[in-house]
Amino acid sequence: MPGSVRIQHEDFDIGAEIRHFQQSRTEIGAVATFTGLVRDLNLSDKVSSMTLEHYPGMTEKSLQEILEQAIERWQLIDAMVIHRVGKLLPGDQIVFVTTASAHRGDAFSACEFIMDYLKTQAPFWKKEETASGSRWVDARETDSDAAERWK
Amino acid sequence: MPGSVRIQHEDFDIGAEIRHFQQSRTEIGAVATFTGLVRDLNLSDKVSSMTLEHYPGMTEKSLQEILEQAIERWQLIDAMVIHRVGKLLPGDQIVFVTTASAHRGDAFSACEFIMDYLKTQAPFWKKEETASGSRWVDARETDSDAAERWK
Amino acid sequence: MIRICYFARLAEELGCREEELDSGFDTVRDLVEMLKQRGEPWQSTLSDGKLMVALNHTMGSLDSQPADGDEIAFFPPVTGG
Amino acid sequence: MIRICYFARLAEELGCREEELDSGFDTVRDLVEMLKQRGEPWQSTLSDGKLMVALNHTMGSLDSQPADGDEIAFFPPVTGG
Repeated sequence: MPGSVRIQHEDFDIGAEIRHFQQSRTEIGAVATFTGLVRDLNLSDKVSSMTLEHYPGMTEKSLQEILEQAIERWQLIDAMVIHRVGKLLPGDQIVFVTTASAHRGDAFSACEFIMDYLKTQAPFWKKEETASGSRWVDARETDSDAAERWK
Repeated sequence: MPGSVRIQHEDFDIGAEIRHFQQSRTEIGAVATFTGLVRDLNLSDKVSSMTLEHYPGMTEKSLQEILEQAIERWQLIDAMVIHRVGKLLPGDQIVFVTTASAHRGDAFSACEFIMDYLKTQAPFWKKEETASGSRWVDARETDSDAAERWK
Repeated sequence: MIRICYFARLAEELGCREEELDSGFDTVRDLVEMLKQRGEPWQSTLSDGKLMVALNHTMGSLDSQPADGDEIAFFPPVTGG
Repeated sequence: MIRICYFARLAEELGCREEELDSGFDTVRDLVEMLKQRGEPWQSTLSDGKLMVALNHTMGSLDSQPADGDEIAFFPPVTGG
Protein backbone atom coordinates (compact mmCIF):
# COMPACT_ATOMS: atom_id res chain seq x y z
CA MET A 1 0.00 0.00 0.00
CA PRO A 2 1.65 3.27 -1.04
CA GLY A 3 1.40 6.36 1.14
CA SER A 4 3.49 7.03 4.22
CA VAL A 5 2.96 9.23 7.25
CA ARG A 6 5.52 10.45 9.77
CA ILE A 7 4.92 12.50 12.90
CA GLN A 8 8.15 13.69 14.48
CA HIS A 9 9.83 16.32 16.64
CA GLU A 10 12.97 16.51 14.49
CA ASP A 11 13.38 18.67 11.41
CA PHE A 12 13.47 16.95 8.02
CA ASP A 13 15.64 17.31 4.92
CA ILE A 14 13.35 17.93 1.96
CA GLY A 15 16.08 17.11 -0.55
CA ALA A 16 16.74 13.70 1.00
CA GLU A 17 13.02 13.00 1.29
CA ILE A 18 12.30 13.85 -2.34
CA ARG A 19 15.34 11.94 -3.58
CA HIS A 20 14.21 8.84 -1.70
CA PHE A 21 10.62 9.34 -2.86
CA GLN A 22 11.48 9.67 -6.57
CA GLN A 23 14.29 7.20 -6.92
CA SER A 24 14.21 4.24 -9.28
CA ARG A 25 10.60 4.72 -10.23
CA THR A 26 10.76 5.88 -13.82
CA GLU A 27 7.00 5.72 -14.28
CA ILE A 28 6.83 8.97 -12.24
CA GLY A 29 6.54 12.04 -14.49
CA ALA A 30 5.46 14.65 -11.95
CA VAL A 31 6.22 15.35 -8.31
CA ALA A 32 4.46 18.13 -6.41
CA THR A 33 5.45 19.19 -2.92
CA PHE A 34 4.20 21.58 -0.29
CA THR A 35 6.14 22.82 2.71
CA GLY A 36 4.51 24.82 5.49
CA LEU A 37 6.78 27.08 7.55
CA VAL A 38 6.37 29.03 10.79
CA ARG A 39 5.87 32.67 9.86
CA ASP A 40 7.14 35.41 12.15
CA LEU A 41 4.03 37.50 11.72
CA ASN A 42 0.55 36.42 12.63
CA LEU A 43 -2.30 38.76 13.45
CA SER A 44 0.37 41.48 13.63
CA ASP A 45 2.01 40.24 16.86
CA LYS A 46 5.56 38.98 16.68
CA VAL A 47 5.55 35.22 17.17
CA SER A 48 8.70 34.13 19.04
CA SER A 49 7.88 30.41 18.96
CA MET A 50 5.06 27.94 18.43
CA THR A 51 4.15 24.63 20.02
CA LEU A 52 2.28 21.92 18.15
CA GLU A 53 0.19 19.45 20.13
CA HIS A 54 -1.38 16.40 18.50
CA TYR A 55 -3.48 13.33 19.26
CA PRO A 56 -1.08 10.37 19.00
CA GLY A 57 -2.70 7.45 17.22
CA MET A 58 -5.53 9.41 15.67
CA THR A 59 -3.12 11.75 13.86
CA GLU A 60 -1.40 8.92 12.00
CA LYS A 61 -4.72 7.21 11.25
CA SER A 62 -6.42 10.33 9.87
CA LEU A 63 -3.42 11.27 7.71
CA GLN A 64 -3.15 7.74 6.34
CA GLU A 65 -6.84 7.88 5.41
CA ILE A 66 -6.38 11.25 3.68
CA LEU A 67 -3.48 9.82 1.65
CA GLU A 68 -5.47 6.74 0.66
CA GLN A 69 -8.36 8.90 -0.51
CA ALA A 70 -5.96 11.04 -2.58
CA ILE A 71 -4.16 8.05 -4.06
CA GLU A 72 -7.43 6.52 -5.19
CA ARG A 73 -9.00 9.71 -6.49
CA TRP A 74 -5.99 10.80 -8.58
CA GLN A 75 -4.33 7.43 -9.24
CA LEU A 76 -1.13 8.56 -7.59
CA ILE A 77 1.98 6.44 -7.72
CA ASP A 78 2.82 7.49 -4.16
CA ALA A 79 2.21 10.18 -1.54
CA MET A 80 3.85 11.16 1.74
CA VAL A 81 3.19 13.44 4.70
CA ILE A 82 5.67 14.51 7.36
CA HIS A 83 4.31 16.66 10.20
CA ARG A 84 6.31 18.02 13.10
CA VAL A 85 5.09 18.39 16.68
CA GLY A 86 6.59 20.15 19.69
CA LYS A 87 8.28 23.54 19.82
CA LEU A 88 9.09 25.35 16.56
CA LEU A 89 10.71 28.69 15.74
CA PRO A 90 9.98 31.21 12.94
CA GLY A 91 11.31 29.85 9.64
CA ASP A 92 11.07 26.24 10.87
CA GLN A 93 9.44 23.65 8.66
CA ILE A 94 6.10 22.38 10.05
CA VAL A 95 4.66 20.12 7.40
CA PHE A 96 5.77 18.51 4.14
CA VAL A 97 3.46 16.84 1.63
CA THR A 98 4.55 15.25 -1.62
CA THR A 99 2.67 13.44 -4.36
CA ALA A 100 3.93 11.53 -7.38
CA SER A 101 1.98 10.79 -10.53
CA ALA A 102 2.44 10.20 -14.24
CA HIS A 103 0.99 13.67 -14.96
CA ARG A 104 1.27 17.06 -13.31
CA GLY A 105 -2.43 17.86 -12.96
CA ASP A 106 -2.95 14.83 -10.72
CA ALA A 107 0.13 15.56 -8.63
CA PHE A 108 -0.88 19.21 -8.06
CA SER A 109 -4.54 18.51 -7.24
CA ALA A 110 -3.76 15.66 -4.87
CA CYS A 111 -1.12 17.68 -3.02
CA GLU A 112 -3.50 20.59 -2.50
CA PHE A 113 -6.33 18.23 -1.49
CA ILE A 114 -4.14 16.56 1.12
CA MET A 115 -3.16 19.93 2.63
CA ASP A 116 -6.76 21.19 2.66
CA TYR A 117 -7.96 18.05 4.43
CA LEU A 118 -5.02 17.97 6.80
CA LYS A 119 -5.86 21.55 7.84
CA THR A 120 -9.43 20.63 8.82
CA GLN A 121 -9.36 16.91 9.69
CA ALA A 122 -5.99 16.02 11.25
CA PRO A 123 -5.83 16.51 15.04
CA PHE A 124 -3.04 19.07 15.46
CA TRP A 125 -3.28 22.28 17.46
CA LYS A 126 -0.95 25.27 17.33
CA LYS A 127 -0.12 27.49 20.26
CA GLU A 128 1.82 30.67 19.57
CA GLU A 129 4.19 32.26 22.03
CA THR A 130 4.58 36.04 21.70
CA ALA A 131 6.10 38.75 23.88
CA SER A 132 2.64 39.29 25.40
CA GLY A 133 2.04 35.62 26.33
CA SER A 134 0.82 32.50 24.63
CA ARG A 135 -2.42 31.79 22.81
CA TRP A 136 -4.05 28.94 20.94
CA VAL A 137 -4.40 29.64 17.23
CA ASP A 138 -8.02 29.81 16.04
CA ALA A 139 -9.16 27.69 13.12
CA ARG A 140 -9.68 29.73 9.98
CA GLU A 141 -12.92 29.82 8.02
CA THR A 142 -10.88 29.87 4.77
CA ASP A 143 -9.50 26.44 5.63
CA SER A 144 -12.99 24.94 5.94
CA ASP A 145 -13.94 26.55 2.64
CA ALA A 146 -10.82 25.14 0.99
CA ALA A 147 -11.66 21.62 2.19
CA GLU A 148 -15.31 21.95 1.13
CA ARG A 149 -14.53 22.41 -2.54
CA TRP A 150 -13.24 18.82 -2.91
CA LYS A 151 -16.60 17.30 -1.97
CA MET B 1 12.87 42.13 -8.66
CA PRO B 2 12.20 38.64 -7.27
CA GLY B 3 11.98 35.64 -9.57
CA SER B 4 14.93 33.77 -11.01
CA VAL B 5 15.35 31.60 -14.09
CA ARG B 6 18.10 29.12 -14.87
CA ILE B 7 18.58 27.09 -18.04
CA GLN B 8 21.30 24.47 -17.69
CA HIS B 9 22.63 21.14 -18.88
CA GLU B 10 23.59 19.94 -15.38
CA ASP B 11 21.27 18.23 -12.93
CA PHE B 12 20.13 20.19 -9.88
CA ASP B 13 19.78 19.36 -6.18
CA ILE B 14 16.21 20.15 -5.15
CA GLY B 15 17.09 20.10 -1.45
CA ALA B 16 19.85 22.69 -1.86
CA GLU B 17 17.64 24.83 -4.10
CA ILE B 18 14.73 24.84 -1.65
CA ARG B 19 17.00 25.47 1.32
CA HIS B 20 18.54 28.47 -0.42
CA PHE B 21 15.12 29.67 -1.57
CA GLN B 22 13.50 29.51 1.90
CA GLN B 23 16.34 30.62 4.07
CA SER B 24 16.19 33.64 6.35
CA ARG B 25 12.86 34.83 5.03
CA THR B 26 10.48 34.22 7.91
CA GLU B 27 7.59 35.98 6.16
CA ILE B 28 7.27 32.86 4.00
CA GLY B 29 4.54 30.52 5.26
CA ALA B 30 4.09 28.27 2.23
CA VAL B 31 6.40 26.84 -0.41
CA ALA B 32 5.05 24.80 -3.32
CA THR B 33 7.28 22.96 -5.76
CA PHE B 34 6.89 20.97 -8.92
CA THR B 35 9.46 18.65 -10.45
CA GLY B 36 9.05 17.14 -13.90
CA LEU B 37 10.89 13.90 -14.65
CA VAL B 38 11.61 11.87 -17.78
CA ARG B 39 9.22 8.92 -17.83
CA ASP B 40 10.31 5.63 -19.36
CA LEU B 41 6.98 5.05 -21.06
CA ASN B 42 5.44 7.33 -23.63
CA LEU B 43 2.93 6.29 -26.27
CA SER B 44 3.83 2.71 -25.31
CA ASP B 45 7.35 2.76 -26.83
CA LYS B 46 10.29 2.47 -24.49
CA VAL B 47 12.11 5.80 -24.35
CA SER B 48 15.84 5.23 -23.94
CA SER B 49 16.75 8.93 -23.81
CA MET B 50 15.43 12.39 -24.62
CA THR B 51 17.04 15.54 -25.97
CA LEU B 52 15.76 19.00 -25.11
CA GLU B 53 16.39 21.82 -27.56
CA HIS B 54 15.62 25.44 -26.67
CA TYR B 55 15.81 28.98 -28.06
CA PRO B 56 18.59 30.69 -26.11
CA GLY B 57 17.65 34.22 -25.13
CA MET B 58 13.92 33.83 -25.72
CA THR B 59 13.67 30.97 -23.23
CA GLU B 60 15.02 33.05 -20.36
CA LYS B 61 12.92 36.07 -21.36
CA SER B 62 9.65 34.14 -21.64
CA LEU B 63 10.18 32.34 -18.32
CA GLN B 64 11.07 35.59 -16.56
CA GLU B 65 7.85 37.12 -17.89
CA ILE B 66 5.81 34.12 -16.70
CA LEU B 67 7.34 34.49 -13.20
CA GLU B 68 6.62 38.21 -13.10
CA GLN B 69 3.00 37.61 -14.06
CA ALA B 70 2.67 34.98 -11.33
CA ILE B 71 4.36 37.13 -8.69
CA GLU B 72 2.02 40.01 -9.40
CA ARG B 73 -1.16 37.94 -9.67
CA TRP B 74 -0.64 35.99 -6.42
CA GLN B 75 1.57 38.42 -4.49
CA LEU B 76 4.34 35.88 -4.21
CA ILE B 77 7.39 36.53 -2.07
CA ASP B 78 9.55 34.76 -4.64
CA ALA B 79 9.47 32.23 -7.48
CA MET B 80 12.09 30.24 -9.35
CA VAL B 81 12.34 28.05 -12.45
CA ILE B 82 15.17 25.71 -13.38
CA HIS B 83 14.90 23.95 -16.75
CA ARG B 84 17.41 21.53 -18.19
CA VAL B 85 18.41 21.21 -21.86
CA GLY B 86 20.44 18.61 -23.73
CA LYS B 87 20.33 14.83 -23.33
CA LEU B 88 18.32 13.30 -20.46
CA LEU B 89 17.64 9.74 -19.34
CA PRO B 90 14.51 8.13 -17.82
CA GLY B 91 14.17 9.24 -14.18
CA ASP B 92 16.18 12.44 -14.83
CA GLN B 93 14.82 15.73 -13.58
CA ILE B 94 13.75 18.07 -16.41
CA VAL B 95 12.16 21.06 -14.74
CA PHE B 96 11.79 22.48 -11.24
CA VAL B 97 9.41 25.28 -10.26
CA THR B 98 9.02 26.70 -6.78
CA THR B 99 6.88 29.49 -5.37
CA ALA B 100 6.86 31.10 -1.93
CA SER B 101 3.99 32.98 -0.37
CA ALA B 102 2.49 33.82 3.00
CA HIS B 103 -0.39 31.41 2.30
CA ARG B 104 -0.67 28.00 0.66
CA GLY B 105 -3.46 28.77 -1.82
CA ASP B 106 -1.31 31.42 -3.53
CA ALA B 107 1.78 29.20 -3.59
CA PHE B 108 -0.14 26.27 -5.12
CA SER B 109 -2.01 28.28 -7.76
CA ALA B 110 1.06 30.23 -8.86
CA CYS B 111 3.16 27.06 -9.15
CA GLU B 112 0.54 25.36 -11.31
CA PHE B 113 0.06 28.51 -13.41
CA ILE B 114 3.80 28.74 -14.08
CA MET B 115 3.95 25.10 -15.20
CA ASP B 116 0.88 25.45 -17.44
CA TYR B 117 2.31 28.54 -19.13
CA LEU B 118 5.78 27.08 -19.40
CA LYS B 119 4.28 24.07 -21.21
CA THR B 120 2.65 26.23 -23.89
CA GLN B 121 4.73 29.44 -24.06
CA ALA B 122 8.38 28.65 -23.31
CA PRO B 123 10.43 27.64 -26.38
CA PHE B 124 11.62 24.13 -25.50
CA TRP B 125 11.25 21.06 -27.70
CA LYS B 126 11.62 17.42 -26.73
CA LYS B 127 12.94 14.70 -28.97
CA GLU B 128 12.64 11.11 -27.76
CA GLU B 129 15.08 8.39 -28.66
CA THR B 130 13.63 4.85 -28.70
CA ALA B 131 14.84 1.51 -30.02
CA SER B 132 12.98 2.25 -33.27
CA GLY B 133 14.56 5.69 -33.85
CA SER B 134 14.02 9.23 -32.69
CA ARG B 135 10.95 11.44 -32.92
CA TRP B 136 9.90 14.93 -31.91
CA VAL B 137 7.28 14.94 -29.18
CA ASP B 138 3.95 16.42 -30.24
CA ALA B 139 2.35 19.20 -28.22
CA ARG B 140 -0.61 17.97 -26.19
CA GLU B 141 -4.07 19.47 -26.42
CA THR B 142 -4.46 19.02 -22.65
CA ASP B 143 -1.58 21.44 -22.11
CA SER B 144 -3.29 24.18 -24.13
CA ASP B 145 -6.49 23.55 -22.19
CA ALA B 146 -4.58 23.79 -18.89
CA ALA B 147 -3.09 27.15 -19.86
CA GLU B 148 -6.43 28.48 -21.10
CA ARG B 149 -8.13 28.24 -17.71
CA TRP B 150 -5.92 31.01 -16.22
CA LYS B 151 -7.18 33.63 -18.71
CA MET C 1 -15.45 1.65 31.09
CA ILE C 2 -14.82 4.36 28.52
CA ARG C 3 -11.68 6.47 28.26
CA ILE C 4 -12.15 10.20 27.67
CA CYS C 5 -9.37 12.44 26.29
CA TYR C 6 -9.21 16.23 26.08
CA PHE C 7 -6.79 18.19 23.91
CA ALA C 8 -5.30 21.64 23.43
CA ARG C 9 -7.35 24.57 24.74
CA LEU C 10 -9.93 22.15 26.21
CA ALA C 11 -7.35 20.24 28.25
CA GLU C 12 -5.99 23.51 29.62
CA GLU C 13 -9.36 24.98 30.47
CA LEU C 14 -10.59 21.79 32.13
CA GLY C 15 -7.28 21.03 33.83
CA CYS C 16 -7.75 17.45 32.65
CA ARG C 17 -6.21 15.47 29.80
CA GLU C 18 -7.69 12.04 30.37
CA GLU C 19 -10.14 10.21 32.59
CA GLU C 20 -12.06 6.96 32.73
CA LEU C 21 -15.78 6.69 33.36
CA ASP C 22 -18.27 3.87 33.63
CA SER C 23 -19.95 3.43 30.29
CA GLY C 24 -23.70 3.65 30.00
CA PHE C 25 -24.31 6.63 27.73
CA ASP C 26 -26.57 6.18 24.73
CA THR C 27 -24.88 9.00 22.84
CA VAL C 28 -21.92 11.35 23.14
CA ARG C 29 -24.49 14.09 23.72
CA ASP C 30 -25.62 12.34 26.93
CA LEU C 31 -22.00 12.09 28.06
CA VAL C 32 -21.44 15.82 27.42
CA GLU C 33 -24.59 16.71 29.38
CA MET C 34 -23.35 14.68 32.35
CA LEU C 35 -19.90 16.32 32.20
CA LYS C 36 -21.45 19.81 32.06
CA GLN C 37 -23.27 19.09 35.30
CA ARG C 38 -19.91 19.20 37.04
CA GLY C 39 -20.30 23.01 36.83
CA GLU C 40 -17.56 25.41 35.74
CA PRO C 41 -15.31 25.22 33.82
CA TRP C 42 -17.00 22.13 32.32
CA GLN C 43 -20.30 23.87 31.73
CA SER C 44 -18.88 26.69 29.56
CA THR C 45 -16.04 24.82 27.91
CA LEU C 46 -18.20 21.93 26.68
CA SER C 47 -20.92 24.32 25.46
CA ASP C 48 -18.69 25.53 22.64
CA GLY C 49 -20.65 24.97 19.41
CA LYS C 50 -17.41 24.17 17.60
CA LEU C 51 -16.49 21.27 19.91
CA MET C 52 -15.13 18.35 17.90
CA VAL C 53 -15.56 14.69 18.86
CA ALA C 54 -13.63 11.56 17.89
CA LEU C 55 -14.54 7.95 18.67
CA ASN C 56 -11.65 5.47 18.61
CA HIS C 57 -9.52 7.82 16.50
CA THR C 58 -12.24 8.56 13.93
CA MET C 59 -14.16 11.82 13.70
CA GLY C 60 -17.62 11.50 15.23
CA SER C 61 -20.44 13.71 16.41
CA LEU C 62 -22.69 14.27 19.43
CA ASP C 63 -24.94 11.56 17.96
CA SER C 64 -22.20 8.92 18.01
CA GLN C 65 -22.92 5.97 20.31
CA PRO C 66 -20.05 5.02 22.60
CA ALA C 67 -19.61 1.37 23.61
CA ASP C 68 -17.74 -0.21 26.49
CA GLY C 69 -13.98 0.07 25.94
CA ASP C 70 -14.22 3.01 23.55
CA GLU C 71 -11.93 6.01 23.54
CA ILE C 72 -13.80 9.28 23.17
CA ALA C 73 -11.90 12.51 22.53
CA PHE C 74 -13.03 16.13 22.73
CA PHE C 75 -11.07 18.95 21.14
CA PRO C 76 -11.37 22.37 19.48
CA PRO C 77 -11.21 22.80 15.68
CA VAL C 78 -7.85 21.59 14.41
CA THR C 79 -5.11 24.03 13.35
CA GLY C 80 -2.19 22.00 12.06
CA GLY C 81 -0.26 22.24 8.82
CA MET D 1 18.66 42.89 -42.81
CA ILE D 2 16.55 40.52 -40.74
CA ARG D 3 17.78 37.37 -39.06
CA ILE D 4 15.58 34.27 -39.34
CA CYS D 5 15.89 31.30 -36.99
CA TYR D 6 14.32 27.83 -37.26
CA PHE D 7 14.03 25.35 -34.41
CA ALA D 8 13.42 21.68 -33.66
CA ARG D 9 11.47 19.73 -36.29
CA LEU D 10 11.44 22.78 -38.58
CA ALA D 11 15.21 23.18 -38.53
CA GLU D 12 15.63 19.49 -39.36
CA GLU D 13 13.09 19.43 -42.15
CA LEU D 14 14.44 22.61 -43.75
CA GLY D 15 18.08 21.70 -43.18
CA CYS D 16 18.56 25.28 -41.98
CA ARG D 17 18.89 26.79 -38.50
CA GLU D 18 19.54 30.42 -39.31
CA GLU D 19 19.78 32.80 -42.25
CA GLU D 20 19.83 36.51 -42.99
CA LEU D 21 17.61 38.20 -45.55
CA ASP D 22 17.13 41.74 -46.79
CA SER D 23 14.25 43.27 -44.90
CA GLY D 24 11.29 44.66 -46.80
CA PHE D 25 8.36 42.50 -45.69
CA ASP D 26 5.25 44.24 -44.44
CA THR D 27 4.23 41.24 -42.34
CA VAL D 28 5.56 37.88 -41.27
CA ARG D 29 2.91 36.40 -43.58
CA ASP D 30 4.62 38.01 -46.58
CA LEU D 31 7.94 36.59 -45.44
CA VAL D 32 6.46 33.10 -45.11
CA GLU D 33 4.93 33.32 -48.59
CA MET D 34 8.32 34.28 -50.06
CA LEU D 35 10.03 31.38 -48.24
CA LYS D 36 7.41 28.90 -49.47
CA GLN D 37 8.21 29.89 -53.06
CA ARG D 38 11.56 28.16 -52.61
CA GLY D 39 9.60 24.92 -53.18
CA GLU D 40 9.96 21.75 -51.08
CA PRO D 41 10.60 21.24 -48.21
CA TRP D 42 9.79 24.94 -47.52
CA GLN D 43 6.37 24.81 -49.12
CA SER D 44 5.02 21.96 -46.94
CA THR D 45 6.90 22.68 -43.75
CA LEU D 46 5.85 26.33 -43.54
CA SER D 47 2.23 25.47 -44.41
CA ASP D 48 1.73 23.83 -41.02
CA GLY D 49 -1.23 25.57 -39.40
CA LYS D 50 0.41 25.19 -35.99
CA LEU D 51 3.56 27.11 -36.98
CA MET D 52 4.60 29.45 -34.16
CA VAL D 53 6.35 32.81 -34.68
CA ALA D 54 8.47 34.95 -32.37
CA LEU D 55 9.74 38.48 -33.02
CA ASN D 56 12.78 39.52 -31.01
CA HIS D 57 12.18 36.80 -28.41
CA THR D 58 8.49 37.58 -27.94
CA MET D 59 5.63 35.46 -29.28
CA GLY D 60 4.14 37.00 -32.42
CA SER D 61 1.86 36.00 -35.28
CA LEU D 62 1.71 36.04 -39.07
CA ASP D 63 0.39 39.59 -38.77
CA SER D 64 3.48 40.84 -36.89
CA GLN D 65 5.46 43.50 -38.77
CA PRO D 66 9.20 42.87 -38.91
CA ALA D 67 11.57 45.85 -38.98
CA ASP D 68 15.19 46.12 -40.09
CA GLY D 69 17.48 44.40 -37.56
CA ASP D 70 14.75 42.17 -36.14
CA GLU D 71 15.16 38.51 -35.27
CA ILE D 72 12.26 36.38 -36.46
CA ALA D 73 11.93 32.77 -35.32
CA PHE D 74 9.74 29.95 -36.63
CA PHE D 75 9.10 26.81 -34.63
CA PRO D 76 6.55 24.06 -33.91
CA PRO D 77 4.34 24.10 -30.78
CA VAL D 78 6.55 23.97 -27.69
CA THR D 79 6.89 20.77 -25.64
CA GLY D 80 9.11 21.57 -22.65
CA GLY D 81 8.57 21.00 -18.95
